[in-house]
Amino acid sequence: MSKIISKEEFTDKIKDGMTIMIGGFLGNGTPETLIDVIVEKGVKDLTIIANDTAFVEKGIGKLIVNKQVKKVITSHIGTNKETGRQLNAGELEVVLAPQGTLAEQVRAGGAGLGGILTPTGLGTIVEENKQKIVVDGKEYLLETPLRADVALIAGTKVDKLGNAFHTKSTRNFNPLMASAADLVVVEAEEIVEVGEIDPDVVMTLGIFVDFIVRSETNG
Amino acid sequence: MSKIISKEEFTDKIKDGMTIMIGGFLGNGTPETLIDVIVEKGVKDLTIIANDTAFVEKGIGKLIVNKQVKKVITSHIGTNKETGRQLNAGELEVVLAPQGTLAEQVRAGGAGLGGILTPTGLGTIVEENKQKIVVDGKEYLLETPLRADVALIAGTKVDKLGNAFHTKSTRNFNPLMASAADLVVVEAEEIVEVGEIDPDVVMTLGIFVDFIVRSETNG
Amino acid sequence: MDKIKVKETIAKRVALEMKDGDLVNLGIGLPTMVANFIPENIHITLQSENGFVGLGPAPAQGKEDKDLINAGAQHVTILPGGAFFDSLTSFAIIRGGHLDATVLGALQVDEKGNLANWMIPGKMVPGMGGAMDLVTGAKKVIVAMVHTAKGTPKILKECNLPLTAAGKVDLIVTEMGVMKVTDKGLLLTELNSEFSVEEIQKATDAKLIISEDLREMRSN
Amino acid sequence: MDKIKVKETIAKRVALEMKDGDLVNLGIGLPTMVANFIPENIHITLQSENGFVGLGPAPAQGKEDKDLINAGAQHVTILPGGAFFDSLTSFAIIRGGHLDATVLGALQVDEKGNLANWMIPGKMVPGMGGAMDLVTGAKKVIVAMVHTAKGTPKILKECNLPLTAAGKVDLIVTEMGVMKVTDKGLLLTELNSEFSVEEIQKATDAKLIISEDLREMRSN
Repeated sequence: MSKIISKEEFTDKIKDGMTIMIGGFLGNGTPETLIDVIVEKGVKDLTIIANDTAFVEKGIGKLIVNKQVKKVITSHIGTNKETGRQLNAGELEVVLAPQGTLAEQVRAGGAGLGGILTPTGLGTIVEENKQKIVVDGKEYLLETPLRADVALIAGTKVDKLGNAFHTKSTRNFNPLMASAADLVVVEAEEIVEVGEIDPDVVMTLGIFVDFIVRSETNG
Repeated sequence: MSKIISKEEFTDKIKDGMTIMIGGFLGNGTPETLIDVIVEKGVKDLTIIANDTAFVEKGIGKLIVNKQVKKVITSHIGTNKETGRQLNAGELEVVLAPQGTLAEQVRAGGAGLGGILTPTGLGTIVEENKQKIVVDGKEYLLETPLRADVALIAGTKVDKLGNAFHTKSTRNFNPLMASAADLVVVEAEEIVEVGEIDPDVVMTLGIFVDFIVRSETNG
Repeated sequence: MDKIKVKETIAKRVALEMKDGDLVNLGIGLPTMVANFIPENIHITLQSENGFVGLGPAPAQGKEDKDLINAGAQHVTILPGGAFFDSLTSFAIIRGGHLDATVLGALQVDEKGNLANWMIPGKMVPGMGGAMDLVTGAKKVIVAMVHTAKGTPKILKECNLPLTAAGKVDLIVTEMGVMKVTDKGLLLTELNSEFSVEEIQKATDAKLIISEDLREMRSN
Repeated sequence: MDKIKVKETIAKRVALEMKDGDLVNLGIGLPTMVANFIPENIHITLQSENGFVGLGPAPAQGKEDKDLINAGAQHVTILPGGAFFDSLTSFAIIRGGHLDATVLGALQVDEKGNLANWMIPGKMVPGMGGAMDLVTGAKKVIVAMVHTAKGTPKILKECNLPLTAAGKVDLIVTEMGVMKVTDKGLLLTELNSEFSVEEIQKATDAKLIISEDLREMRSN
């Protein structure tokens, strides 16, 4: 049973109202082909969990511009003016989280933790409606796990079991998100045979990956 | 300023009463040379944080047999009968933690977290004296961070800045412990020039490592 | 049954619980034997909690790799498609619900699905190692063990040794039969034809509920 | 001073805060310029919060690597001895106290060391990105910015914009001078000779404490 599917087969898996994690940092290490498929299909009311909303014409930004997103959980929207416009117009809900907290929340979701205690955000509006817990005389915020229906990630080199290698700065949130969703799809720049990736350098585990789609973008 | 030091220079850094994290899993990926140096020096009253106490004649076991340890925080002592004997005789304090919890505690110590919430240990004696926290209707134990004065880790290939590659099953606790101690010493099976380890496959970051000692053991 | 036969009977039956594509952790000892009896058309991936997936068989003598052991410190191999990781990731997999099944031994197990397998106070304290995380996190928890400790029941109404986890066991497989943990108690679903219902009940402290569909214990 | 001179003055002075061996994160914009003025005998390592240490200069035109950007989405390089990692590890470094210093800009900063640099309610909400973790976790937090926003003070008695972190700023460097956050308030330790104490106080909402050892603002 191969995990490799076509763009068309992938299209069928994305539905209105889903919560989707998308890997990448300002469009670097982002599954552009998968995003293009979702834009083409035009599903609505998505909740997106991602580091940022990239740019108007790149990465997650395209989903925002196409008005397919009702809510985004992210650390930064400043590079995509359309996200800010929709937020100010009341068309889009934006939940902002510190980047390190967001990474911990996704990991907690994948690692079976009930949450983590972080000092980040104390004394700021980030602490609103959150439990404060004192450990060893120091105060921390309890940040709770995030999970998604689907995680879409990008791999530089992916074997047929879904083991992925992410080169250079493309790793970012990809391995974390792969652990925290019910369905995980990796967009592969290059698909290789099982055994061609050294087991020491696998970054996203194939055991987390359900499907592989060949990337049609380059850069 | 080179990070490479001799065994003798390393000896000077270890003092009575220190808390020391030691990498390895049943002696696999353990800094045997560094342990031998400590055995030879005979410092006392150490607190050891490690996955297990290995075997009577291997790894951390040697420190136990030599009665240099007053307390050990670990997940498993069953492979070293001397640890059990000292525990039963009241000569050694043993704090047992689930292995996954121990890994999280070390990471929390290195990552600036106040703790993590885990379901592991609920309904067992592990929950004694610990805070229970409910998230989303589910109960979790709050497990707090661990840090050490010194972390001793083992690297298969280490560059002169301390960037380390740990092959196969030798990785285990090594990268985590390197992040959670005031002083970090890596025992290197092979020392290579800066740039010889691909930046994509560095597992323990050189920025965490203070000193490098050449390994004199092999296996 | 001799000791080897007893263990094989248990391992063979546990092997039938595995589904194609499963990710599984097998405990040290008897549970490890399960790998030898997986049906040919079923492919499972084994996780080793010291830091990898794709656990393979022991290497040929002389071919041992000093850098590759399993969680029992035995030299092993890794299969193509496997991957190594640190202890943090290993237990993220385990605790995070990514294991389809875990198979472990027990000192005691009870009708509420409680498991005790890590210490006998004042006597033997090996520690829990990865067991508490495994039992807490795996989707299916299978206890694989000899039915009694030299005649003394290990399947109890209530464990009196310190627990490994509370209410997490799904299935108990012994050489005498297969018992499912249900809300109402232990349901005996399969019985080894070498034993009678009376014999297995006598060797069990908990009251067994006998399934209406009680069948002979399967081995393939 | 023209704009370029202003920025250079600030970046040069911040560069003097760096010690040999430091691990440092430089924010987007003006703080990034600090890297250009590090004294020759000082070697620092730069962290890029999107996932690496050993951040190097921009590549030559045509040599850009599509897989290597900094946190501002600019093409950059990695120096020998650098290492890549995921976002989790990146923020473990940042939050875990492994950064010797972080340099950021501010919308507002106050005499208690509070910093506001991530939103103007109803107007501009870029988000905090990594800034909250950086300011919370770094051993030394340096605000590097133009002293006023077109004449309006940015160094206040108390920030009124949403905070990035409370009480974490250690040092403020502007083109006018250097101010240290102390328990008693902002201590002016260095003054750019192009300005008088009166001028810098006038451009500052918080009351400045003038150091007894007030010296000329250093640039090398």
